[in-house]
Amino acid sequence: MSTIHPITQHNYLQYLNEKKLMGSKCKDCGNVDLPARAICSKCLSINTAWEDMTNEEGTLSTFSCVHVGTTRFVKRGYNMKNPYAFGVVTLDNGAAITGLLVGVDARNPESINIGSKFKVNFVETELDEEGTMKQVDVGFSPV
Amino acid sequence: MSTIHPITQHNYLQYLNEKKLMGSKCKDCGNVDLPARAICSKCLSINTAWEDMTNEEGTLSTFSCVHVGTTRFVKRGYNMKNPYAFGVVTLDNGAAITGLLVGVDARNPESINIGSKFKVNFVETELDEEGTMKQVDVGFSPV
Amino acid sequence: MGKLAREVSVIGAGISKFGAINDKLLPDLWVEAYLDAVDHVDNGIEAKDIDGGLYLGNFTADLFNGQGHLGPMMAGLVGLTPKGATRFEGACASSGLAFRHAVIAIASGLYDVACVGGIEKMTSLPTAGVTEALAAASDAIYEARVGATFPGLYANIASAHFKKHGTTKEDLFRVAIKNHENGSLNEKAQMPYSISEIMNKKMSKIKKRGGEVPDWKDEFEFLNSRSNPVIAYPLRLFDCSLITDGAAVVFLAASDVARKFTDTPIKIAGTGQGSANISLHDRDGMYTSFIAAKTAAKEAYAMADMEPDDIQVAEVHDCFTIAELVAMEDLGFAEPGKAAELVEQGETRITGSIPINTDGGLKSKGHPVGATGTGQVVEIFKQLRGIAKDRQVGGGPEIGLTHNLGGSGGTCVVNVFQRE
Amino acid sequence: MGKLAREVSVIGAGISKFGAINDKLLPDLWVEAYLDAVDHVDNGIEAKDIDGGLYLGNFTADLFNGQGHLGPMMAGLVGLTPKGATRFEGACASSGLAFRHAVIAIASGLYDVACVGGIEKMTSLPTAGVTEALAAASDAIYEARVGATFPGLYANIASAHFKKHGTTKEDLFRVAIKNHENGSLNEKAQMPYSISEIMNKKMSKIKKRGGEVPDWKDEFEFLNSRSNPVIAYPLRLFDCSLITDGAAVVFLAASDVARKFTDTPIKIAGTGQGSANISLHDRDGMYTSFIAAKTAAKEAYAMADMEPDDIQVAEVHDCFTIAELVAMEDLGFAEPGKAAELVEQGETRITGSIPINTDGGLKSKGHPVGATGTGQVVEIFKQLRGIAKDRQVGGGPEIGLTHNLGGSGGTCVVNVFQRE
Ligand SMILES: [Zn+2]
Ligand SMILES: [Zn+2]
Repeated sequence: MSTIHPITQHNYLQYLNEKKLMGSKCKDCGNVDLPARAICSKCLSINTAWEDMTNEEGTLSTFSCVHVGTTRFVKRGYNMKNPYAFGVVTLDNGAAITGLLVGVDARNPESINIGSKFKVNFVETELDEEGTMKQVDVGFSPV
Repeated sequence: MSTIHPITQHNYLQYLNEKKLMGSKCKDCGNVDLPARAICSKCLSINTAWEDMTNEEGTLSTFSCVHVGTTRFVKRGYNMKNPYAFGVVTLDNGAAITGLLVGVDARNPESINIGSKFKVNFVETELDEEGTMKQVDVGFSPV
Repeated sequence: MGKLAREVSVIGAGISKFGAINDKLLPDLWVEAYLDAVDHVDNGIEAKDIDGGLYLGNFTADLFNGQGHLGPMMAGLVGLTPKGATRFEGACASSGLAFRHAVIAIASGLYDVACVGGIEKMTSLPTAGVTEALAAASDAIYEARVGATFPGLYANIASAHFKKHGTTKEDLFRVAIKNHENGSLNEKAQMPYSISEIMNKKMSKIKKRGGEVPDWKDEFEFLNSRSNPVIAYPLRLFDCSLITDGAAVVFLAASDVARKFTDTPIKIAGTGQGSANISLHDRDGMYTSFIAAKTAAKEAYAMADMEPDDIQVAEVHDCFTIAELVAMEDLGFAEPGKAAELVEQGETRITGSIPINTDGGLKSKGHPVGATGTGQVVEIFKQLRGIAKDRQVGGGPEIGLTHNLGGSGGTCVVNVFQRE
Repeated sequence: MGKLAREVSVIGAGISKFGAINDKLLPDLWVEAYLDAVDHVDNGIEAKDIDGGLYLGNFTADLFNGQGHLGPMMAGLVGLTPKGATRFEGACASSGLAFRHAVIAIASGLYDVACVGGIEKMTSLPTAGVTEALAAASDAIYEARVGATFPGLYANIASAHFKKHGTTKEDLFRVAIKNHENGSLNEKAQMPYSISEIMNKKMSKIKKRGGEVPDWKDEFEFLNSRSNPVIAYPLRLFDCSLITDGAAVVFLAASDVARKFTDTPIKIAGTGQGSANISLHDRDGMYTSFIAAKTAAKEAYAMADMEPDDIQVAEVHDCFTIAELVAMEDLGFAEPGKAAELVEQGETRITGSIPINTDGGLKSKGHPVGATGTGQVVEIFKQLRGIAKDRQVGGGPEIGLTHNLGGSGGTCVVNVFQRE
């Protein structure tokens, strides 16, 4: 697989668009990276392979509820009174990634707890009005 | 005038929008700069004053006829078969500036001669469809 | 890690007015700061003295103003062409990088004198455009695409800090109150008002309009009210720095030639730089401190042969109030989680034991991102020279520090200064 | 202007495939070039050896990819964090600047080893977007607003050169023919075909379609035809370099530690940098040569204690064919107006007396603007090491030069290299 589908950020995003969260695992030291890395972040070996993390669960490491969002989120209807939440989730295998938090009450941030369990829940956005171009991003929902 | 209307690029552009080509003249060494400069480019004195160059004539120092233009010019209808010309004109007072060449045959570049006489001829562009927002740029036409 | 082969000093420094400067473009801000710096070189300086040319920090005039290649553009306006002119970019630490590399170039023996500048004009774009441009300092794909804004990223840091150390929103309010108090004494600041002044103005305005005047009994009640809305929980409006136009300039000279220009050069005793993966999630679970800052601080202290305790005045990168607390902890002014106590005890005020952001910081002075690192050096220059006017730290401080952070901690430059 | 306090050498260099690389993003191009450079360090190199961190050149990922702050981003991917990571920008001379400042940093005594990189991914935008992004390297207000494109600006230079020196379009064609001939020998080149190959392909294609096959009797007739359309008079399509994705990496070490890594370090004998006002009109009537290049060359030659005649192989910045002629004149390889003669006589071919752009140059190898300066060093490293394969200059050249120009001449970096 590695020769026909090398570990690149390009391919990581291709996988993501197919709703696969693909990290990498180092065959030398066992370290996991997410997004996948061609060079292991721990021992710098290039002996790394794709590792499917789509079905991993994890815990919320930190988060924010955003009232003044990026243009893309503002266009999607988020505003001062309708915030969205994003944060970092650390998977049980040790890899961590930033994602949108779905299924939480971003208006009530005290209800969102660092340390609670989350699982992968991809967020799909239509990039054009016809809905033919889609973009999938990393999201998490409470377990 | 210098305290109420300091030599800034902001003010230079304000003047330009009123179809005034404003350079500066150094009171210490007599050097002229275009666009106007707060600090004389020759002796670095800050003792400079606005100098109206709107009615100066000059000679063409160099030029090109552009077939693949900037987005703004492409939108205005210029293309491979309909090029526009721009170049550097050196005014008789010694200051030089880049401008669009109007009233020349850009399809026939051999007809445009370095060394020939040009005079200021501002180019006005409507920035919106209603024509309420206008931008004036430096242009030159043959004398 | 070596020492510098040759000592380098600041011989002059100046700054433009910070703010939303509608009647000045990039070149105009630049000329204003440059001339102010020239005015602050005791025995004068001319372009011909500056053999090292220009080291310029700018985050992204590309996105803010459609203009790249600022190095030679700015050099030409002040007579530094055809000497070398280089632009440095490290997000909000851009001119910190420019400063550091100018120091290194002089230390290398190649040059004797150099000009360092920082510049950013952010208010040409509407706020949404500014948010988009700033997103380019985070990871555009892995952070911005899932909704990360800069306030949002620092809010993540705040959430983690709250959880780990029990930090509270009131702890953050105290940073804002202190910095606005300092900024009210700085005529170049964008928002030179104390929070209580701002609160009282707000009340007068409501009164004038005939509305129901809120009964805020102090700044804390004001900062806890809807007049200080949440931008990215737990950060509110007054936790965020400003969107600013501005420029700053510093002249450097090898210490062996510095006295030609001034009798009181300010020596760069130590300089350090660090980096980190730009995504928060990519930092081995470290969300409440910045490895880039710790690395830079360690290097700067080691080169200066100093400890945190030796620092008498510091400029730290308070792009958000939480960032000032983290900076204090990363710099060793406080143990992890203990910075808020120092702030509460007043130790970081101008009259305290370790005055921080005497010029108002990014919070009140303003944060033209590419100019911030150089702007910090301008303030330390003034403090160590004793020319900081109403905000002068007492007792004639001799040792100061600057801490300039890029993005959400991807880049950091720390410098230690000493009056010779 | 001093000498460097400490000698610095190139100990390894590598490059990614250049081209329109659709299946690689910025980080992927970067990792490819980095690993290629590691492969070219004889005794191996690891991140822990690189105490100086990363010096990265990039023109504007801000505009091309919506991503700034590339220094720490790229450093993290190859294990260089938390060491210093700095991005340099000087339009098309961005990684020339990064290279030079890494040399200076090692010379200062601060570091022993550093990684220099250059990167640009330009093909993510449509051509109109690329034109707009590149315009940020000219003066956005005084040049781009009146219609200046980059081909247009270099066309102005060509028009002036034609007028002053009698240079002709055929003189320019010869530069393109020579560079494509060289590039056809470079497996990393974006367009590794000679002009006659390209012409023959074109004829076959027309034949296959059943069209009337043109009777071009040689490359000159082809280049004079409508198949080589005017982009900006007098420059045609084949006078312009390419729109390219690519990255390049060079490892530097203080000469006193270089032999730990290789028995054949390539010493930086001289380095120079110059600048100019970025607008053509703002250069005192000098349109046929670049003051920034002359300044940089003078400094580099002086530091190396060498003359133009000493150079045995050179990489010069041929963003347009006219730029190669001007570079030859600015570098002193030919008197003003006489470069075209040298080209016509074949002296700049791989077999000539002063081979230029043996890798195909920006014209055939490609021009990922921020990677170009480092890419030039990669080629000189290979030539002086004798590992340039089919395009190796004979006789074992020992002295080489790189000339990296930014914008329409606002920035220039010139380096002289010598095999030790
Ligand atoms: Zn590993
Ligand atoms: Zn003068």
